[in-house]
Amino acid sequence: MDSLLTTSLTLAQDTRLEAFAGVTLYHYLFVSATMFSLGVIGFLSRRNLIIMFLCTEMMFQAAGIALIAFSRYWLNHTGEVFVIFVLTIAAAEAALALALVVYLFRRKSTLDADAWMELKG
Amino acid sequence: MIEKLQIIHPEMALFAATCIVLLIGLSGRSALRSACAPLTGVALLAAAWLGLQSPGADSELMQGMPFPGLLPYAKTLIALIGLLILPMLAGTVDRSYEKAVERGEVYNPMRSTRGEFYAFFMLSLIGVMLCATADDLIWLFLALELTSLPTYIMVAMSTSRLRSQEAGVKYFFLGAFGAAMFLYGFALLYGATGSTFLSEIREAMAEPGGAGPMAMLGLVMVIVGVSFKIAAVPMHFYAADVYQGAGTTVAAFLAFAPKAAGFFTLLILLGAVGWTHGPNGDALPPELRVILWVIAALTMTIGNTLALLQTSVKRILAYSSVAHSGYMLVGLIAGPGAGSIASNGLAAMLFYLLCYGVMTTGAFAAIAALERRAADGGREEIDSIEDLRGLCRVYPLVGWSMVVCSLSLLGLPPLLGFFGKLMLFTSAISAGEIVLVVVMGLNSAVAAFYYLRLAGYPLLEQRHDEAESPTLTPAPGRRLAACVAAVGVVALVVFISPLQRASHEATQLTPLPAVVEVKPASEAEVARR
Amino acid sequence: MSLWTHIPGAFSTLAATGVDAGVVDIEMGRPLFLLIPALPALAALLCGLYWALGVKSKFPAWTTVAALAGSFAVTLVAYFEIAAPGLTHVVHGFRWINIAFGAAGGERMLFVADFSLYIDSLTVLWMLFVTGLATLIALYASEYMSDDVGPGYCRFFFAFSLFVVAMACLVMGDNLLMLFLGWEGVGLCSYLLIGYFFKKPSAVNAAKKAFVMNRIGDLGLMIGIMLAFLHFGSLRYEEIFAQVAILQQDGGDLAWTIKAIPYLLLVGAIGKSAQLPLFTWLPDAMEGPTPVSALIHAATMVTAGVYLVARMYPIFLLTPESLTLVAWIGGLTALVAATIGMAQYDIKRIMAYSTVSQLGFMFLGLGVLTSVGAAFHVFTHAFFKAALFLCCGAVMHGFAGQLDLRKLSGVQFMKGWGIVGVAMFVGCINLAGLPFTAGFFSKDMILAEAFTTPGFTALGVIALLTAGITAYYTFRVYFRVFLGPQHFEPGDELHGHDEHDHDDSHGDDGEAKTHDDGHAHDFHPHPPGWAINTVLVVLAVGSILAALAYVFPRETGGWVKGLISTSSAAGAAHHDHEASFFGLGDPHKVMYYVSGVIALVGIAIAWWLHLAGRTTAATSRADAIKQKIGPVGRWAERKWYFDEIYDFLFRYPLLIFSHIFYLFDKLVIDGLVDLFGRSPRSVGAGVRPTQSGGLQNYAMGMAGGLAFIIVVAWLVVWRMSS
Amino acid sequence: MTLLMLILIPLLGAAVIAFSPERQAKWLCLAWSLIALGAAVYAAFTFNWMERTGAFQFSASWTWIESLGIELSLGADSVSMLLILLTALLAPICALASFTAVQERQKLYYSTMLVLFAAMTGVFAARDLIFFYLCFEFTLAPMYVLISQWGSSNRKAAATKFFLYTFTGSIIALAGLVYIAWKWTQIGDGWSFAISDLEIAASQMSMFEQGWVLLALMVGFAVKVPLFPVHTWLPLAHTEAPTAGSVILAGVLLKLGTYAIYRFVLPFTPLAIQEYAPLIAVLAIIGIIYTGLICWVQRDVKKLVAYSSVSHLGFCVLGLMALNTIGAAGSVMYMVNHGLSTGALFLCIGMMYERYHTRSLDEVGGLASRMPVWAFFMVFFTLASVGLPGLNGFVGEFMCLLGTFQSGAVDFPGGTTGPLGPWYAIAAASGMIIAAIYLLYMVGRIVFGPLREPSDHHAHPVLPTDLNLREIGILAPLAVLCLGLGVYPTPVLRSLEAPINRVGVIAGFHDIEAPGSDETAPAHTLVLVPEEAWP
Repeated sequence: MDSLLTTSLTLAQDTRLEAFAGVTLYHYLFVSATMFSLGVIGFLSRRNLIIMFLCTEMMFQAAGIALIAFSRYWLNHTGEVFVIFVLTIAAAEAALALALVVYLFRRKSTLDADAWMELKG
Repeated sequence: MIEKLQIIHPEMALFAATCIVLLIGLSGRSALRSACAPLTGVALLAAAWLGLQSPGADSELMQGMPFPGLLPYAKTLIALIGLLILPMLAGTVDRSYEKAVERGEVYNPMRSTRGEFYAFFMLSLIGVMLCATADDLIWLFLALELTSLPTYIMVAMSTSRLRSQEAGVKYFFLGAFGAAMFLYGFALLYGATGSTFLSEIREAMAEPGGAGPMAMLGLVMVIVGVSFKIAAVPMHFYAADVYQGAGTTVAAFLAFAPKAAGFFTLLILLGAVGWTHGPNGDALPPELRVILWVIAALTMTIGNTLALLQTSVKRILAYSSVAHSGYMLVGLIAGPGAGSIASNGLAAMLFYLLCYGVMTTGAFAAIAALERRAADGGREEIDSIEDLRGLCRVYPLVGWSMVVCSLSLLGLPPLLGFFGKLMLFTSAISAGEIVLVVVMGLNSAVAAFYYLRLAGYPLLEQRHDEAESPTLTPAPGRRLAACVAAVGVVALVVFISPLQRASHEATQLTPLPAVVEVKPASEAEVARR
Repeated sequence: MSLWTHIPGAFSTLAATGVDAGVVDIEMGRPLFLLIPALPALAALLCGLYWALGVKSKFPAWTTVAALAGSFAVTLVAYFEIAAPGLTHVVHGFRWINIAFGAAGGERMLFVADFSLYIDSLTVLWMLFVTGLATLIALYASEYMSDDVGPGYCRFFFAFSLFVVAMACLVMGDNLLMLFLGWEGVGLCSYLLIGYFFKKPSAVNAAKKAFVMNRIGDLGLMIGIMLAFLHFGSLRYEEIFAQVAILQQDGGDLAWTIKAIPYLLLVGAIGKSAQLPLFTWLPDAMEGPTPVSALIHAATMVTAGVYLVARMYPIFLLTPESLTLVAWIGGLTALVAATIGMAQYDIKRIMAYSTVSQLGFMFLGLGVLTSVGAAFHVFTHAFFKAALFLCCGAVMHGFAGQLDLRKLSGVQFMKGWGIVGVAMFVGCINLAGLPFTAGFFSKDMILAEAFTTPGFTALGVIALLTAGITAYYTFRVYFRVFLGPQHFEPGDELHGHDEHDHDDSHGDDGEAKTHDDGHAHDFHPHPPGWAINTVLVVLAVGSILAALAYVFPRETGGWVKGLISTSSAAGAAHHDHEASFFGLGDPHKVMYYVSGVIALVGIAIAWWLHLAGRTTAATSRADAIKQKIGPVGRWAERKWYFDEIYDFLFRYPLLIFSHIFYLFDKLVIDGLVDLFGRSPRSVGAGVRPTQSGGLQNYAMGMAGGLAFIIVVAWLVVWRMSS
Repeated sequence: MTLLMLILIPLLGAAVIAFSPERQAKWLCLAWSLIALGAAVYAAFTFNWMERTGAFQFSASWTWIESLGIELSLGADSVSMLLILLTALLAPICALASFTAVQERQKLYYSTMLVLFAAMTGVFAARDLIFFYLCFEFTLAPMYVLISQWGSSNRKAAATKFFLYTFTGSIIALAGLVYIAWKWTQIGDGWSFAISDLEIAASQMSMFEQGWVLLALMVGFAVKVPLFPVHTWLPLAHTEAPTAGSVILAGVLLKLGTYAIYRFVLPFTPLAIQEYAPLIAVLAIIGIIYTGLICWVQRDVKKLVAYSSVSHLGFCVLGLMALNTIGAAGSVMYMVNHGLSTGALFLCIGMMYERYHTRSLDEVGGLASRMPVWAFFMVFFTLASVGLPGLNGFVGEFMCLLGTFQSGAVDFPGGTTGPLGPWYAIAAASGMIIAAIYLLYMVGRIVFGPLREPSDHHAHPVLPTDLNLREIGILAPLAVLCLGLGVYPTPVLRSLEAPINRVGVIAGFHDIEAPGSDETAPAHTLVLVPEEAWP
């Protein structure tokens, strides 16, 4: 595994994509990690439930990016398959989330996450 | 290929029932609608029976799985605990609506949620079973999500009060947050090993240097992410709020199903890493061991200490659920041991899961069986510990069930919980985790305080005001569940040996060729079987 | 019949040490002698039964008298069979405490403390006067306690009989543990009888004080017993004496353990015999009924200390320094108690201090190696002091509890009091040591020995001085109470009557009611009846006749000497005192004159101060002297503040410690426990803010937790790699 | 089977009571406890007290949890049998003592009590560590119920403290016990919790391990005893408990701790105990003196007796720490004796409390003139507690002290090996004086002195002023036993030799040879056998 992190193996095995020749696994992982972190930060800082949910989606997709990158790195399709399932789940969650949000909005007429603080202690 | 489906026969049975229940839940005939629960029961029974028939360690199909013998135990356990929870569910949703219909209101399928509720219940159980069945990270991910997603809805719909919605929103959002964590961990794990097949991951890890930083980071993230399912530190925050907000019956379900899913996940994943590291070659890799150690210790301590301060029974049980996760982690840390049953921490964990399932379901069922006058004049489920006063005298069955289950949760011999803890003790001491055992012991003592309250209020206190005191709900199934659980807590003591043997067989780790040399004792043990 | 068989040799300890039979020839005694303790035990049982059945007659008294008389008769048999021929017999009763253990050497040993009797002349001597006096005093008490007929009467005689049982165990036990059984048993009976009037707080306190102070002594005794066992591997006299005999023959350095034994036993003896510094309980013990004071606190129980030293004399003789200590303790106690006795007004207390003082004489005698003198003094003292107490009791009984010598006068010549007066006189001359009385001879033996033993002259002087003081205060009582103008004031209590349970006493006394509000004008003293008079006569005659025991039989140098010389206390035989005393010839003869003169001088002073020209009961010439010497008299009256000093030194500090400990226990120890118990709650309360209910706060916690755990994992990796 | 019956009879009784009418509960409880007592007496008569190898009798074993090596294994030597008899004796006494005192929820009360007695019997009969522990721990629950349901004003806190304190301690002890069992897996075949196996396993432990195991075990058992400084739960629990609860607590429950020390600490940590016995002994001695003095300043008579229990049990632990036969035998005697005399004292206090509703020494006093029969018993049992020779307390106390005294004095004929010595005994013996001070203080105030009754005192609606026949019937057997054991303890002591020898050989009391089996002795009780035939 050290080799993975120490050699700057080019992901763009296909030399036709010259534009990506310098792009390594690292870059993808970096993007992925950044997205994940942004998702976390967004989740923690935004008040609106919908936006918070979108942030979790962003975290999911960060994982998706990493999966695709690894898939390419390992030259198998497992990661890509995984991503498809992730997308499916994300869609399911989105449906659930929106249903829930609508339901909540009906009850309290607000989407502020801090409106729900009755239970504590 | 078709014979491979044997592995998921129980799931298939449940899924078929799910589809039917979804349909008949919409039926205009109330008799048909009310068949949802019995049908679910039949399906669970079938699943339990099929679970017993699942391919075991001797089956061709299971070769290559880390725990080839896991399926029969896991699936039967899940189905049976589901069967125990099922009677409680009656009346959780639609009760008032069904009454209205009886009074003559025109039935509107769009308003009925009964079918969905039972369907979600079964779907979630399917998810748990699939977790135990998984041989692939993708499968595992899907199974975990399948476990969780229905429960989000169950929580939100369990009562019509705002609290349930609050619980739902917290549970869902934090759940998604946690799911993202373990998903990312899966991605890293895949990245480190190049495969999502657990058997291949296992081989990769067993190679020298296989368990590198990225794999470890991935595992750590998975562990933390899955901690959400088992309500362990640092992902335990939601537990109390959600349990309290959710209807009691759903809370009971939450206390068991996601936890079981989480522990099966951890079992399988850590099985892929193997307890072949450490200085003596009989432990997890040190970094994993240490973080699990920290998580276990903190989980017990925080769960128990927070429970001390509560007056809401559901919150107490929620924090107790947190604490029990900590106990079970001890078994996971101890690992499979050197062959004998009592040294097998994984078996101890699975056995404890069984004990915990029975005990906690009993306790939840006892409080679910009661209701009191709400502020708005209707009836609501009880929550405050004050409502338990003098229960044994008024409703002896419910009261004594509460007492017995609380004492068992406390770990008082000769009840079931004690033997669960004892096996954790023996395995942890075999693994040399003496400090952890002491921490666990002290935590049990701390926990004794609030369990004593839970047992003492029904048995020893007196009711203040008869008019304001809780009465039984019209759903007899809840009483039944409580009694069955209480009887189980007492009676299963007789069957501890076969149960532990089963859990031992379920946790036989397939040795890796490379590992064999490190663990001669284990090899000898396996060879003898 | 196995119970009656002698202990087979295999069972006794230390068969391996090869000790032969020892200095005395020991045989199996007849089981008959077990009746000596058994008869009183039966009586005690019966009295208990009477109590349970609610007997309201003098049945308990007659039962007790009969049993004790039987006991006395058996003792007489023992005298003729065993003591008179100078034999030693062991009678095996039953196995009390037996257990086998492995000694350090590896052999299997048996710890034996059986209920067996060791009967030699010393034992018999003691038991003769114990059972004899007990019989007489029980007879006396049958009348004295007659106001209490009913539950109290049963209780009294129960304890009385039990006392004799315990005393028999003490004196006749064949091992130290049985001695301890009796030792504590007499302490118990003393406790019960001092506290007989249990409604009086002073009686209850006195009883408690007696028991506790005795326990202090008992502690020493117990440690001594354990040390003896450690050293000798046995508690049986037979074996101890055999080993001591060997040690004596071998000479050489003694182990510290054996040197410490006599001192520890002495502590026990001091407690029981009310010697310095543990004497303060005895005067307070006068709260008990007078027969009790006579029997227990004058004649018998308090001499147990003397008995212990005499019985274990061989061990004391191994460490002569211990005997020096015995002598000094005895001499000083004698003096201190006598000085206090001079200043008291309560006649029973005077007698109590005189008892302490006389016990001091006995210790002195033991210390200066005249165990014969000590034993003889015990013997004579038992008679005359019993007589004195019983006379005081008769007075007290007759004058409604009046004991203040300033409020009684001329009793001798009141109607019906003649016998009491005469008996009192006989007792007084004995105590004062008037020539040719028994007390005179026995005291002389000790005095002479004190003067002639090198290094003890100072003690001799002290003792002589004490003898003078004794004569003074003895006759002070006699002159004030029995002679002079006739006058009396009744006491403020009628003993017994106020002890009746008011709830169930409606039936039995119209008479008592008149007594209750009785004042001097309608009070008539009631003189003693036949039982009291009989007993007083017997005792007075006995006191006089006891002098004969000094002389006859001639061949053994007196009866007591003959008895002692065949017992283990015969240690003094080794000691040859000087044939000359200040160049005046046989010291005993010299001492006759010296002490006779001293006694007469004391009596004369008493006459001058308390009788000559006295016209009232309350005042005398002595008062002027008391005025002159100022506070000293008051100090003496207040017992030289011993009680206060003890309270200050021991009781209050202990009490303060107790309070401190209790506070410490509640606050610190239990506080720590509670703190510990609350700490989980505090942790919970500390963690609780994290459960704020805010969704994003939770998410923050989760993300932070993830980060934390990653850091932990990284730290582990980093630590492993470095 | 006999022992199993002894455990099952009370349990069955409890079940019967649970399903019978409330009014019959007390009679049923009495009947069942008498049956249990009868069975125990029968067992005592068939028991061979003369067994010279210290072997366990009535041994029976049923496989229970094979996977953990746990068996339902029973057996008794004379130490166990004595304590079982004590337990069985106290059962009817406690039942009778509650006839008028307990009016509420009688079914629960009497069945709880019988369950408790079953559990306590189980502790003494267990030959399997887990079965022992199971009974040991389970006693907490019924006792908790007894205290917190029928106790005095502060009962909840007291019961909780009792439960949590002892539970905490014993769970640590469990860790130690499991560690020894694990040690067995290293030398034996698989897991076993049979005590006989673990005695072997324990000998394989290093000094270091034994030290820690000793600590763990003592944490658990010292709390139960209770040893200074972990005693504070006891005065509270005693004060708040109902009379029968106090009797059980003092009579048997505390003995579970000392019994466990005797049965487990000594044989399981033979090296460490030699090393640390002085330390434990010092704690015991501090407890004797310190709590003794505390007794002296109590105003609540029950609390006074409760503290005195702490003080007394110090002797018991001290005797065990002497690590020689006399000390251990004395300690066992002390367990029985303390159970009888202190239990009886609590009964007396309970009878007074029932009539006066106060236990304060400031409010009542001089009751001898009101209740002479009661006063007799009170004084009698106080004297037994004080350790008056001729009564039972003395035998145990003296032997504990003597054992301590001779322990380690190897140069003397009466000495044995051992870690203590005369100074320990002398320090502890000062407790004799203190006991006299505080117990006579108590008697002096409450029994003797001028009559004091609470101003609002009314006659009890049912009970007479003095004791009734039932109450006398409760106390009289105890008094007879106190006297009997004080006057003729030898048969009991002789029967203790062999089991103590057995433990001693394992625990390395070096004063003991291996018990010989060649000594032939006639069967059955010593009392019935001529003395010549005694070993």
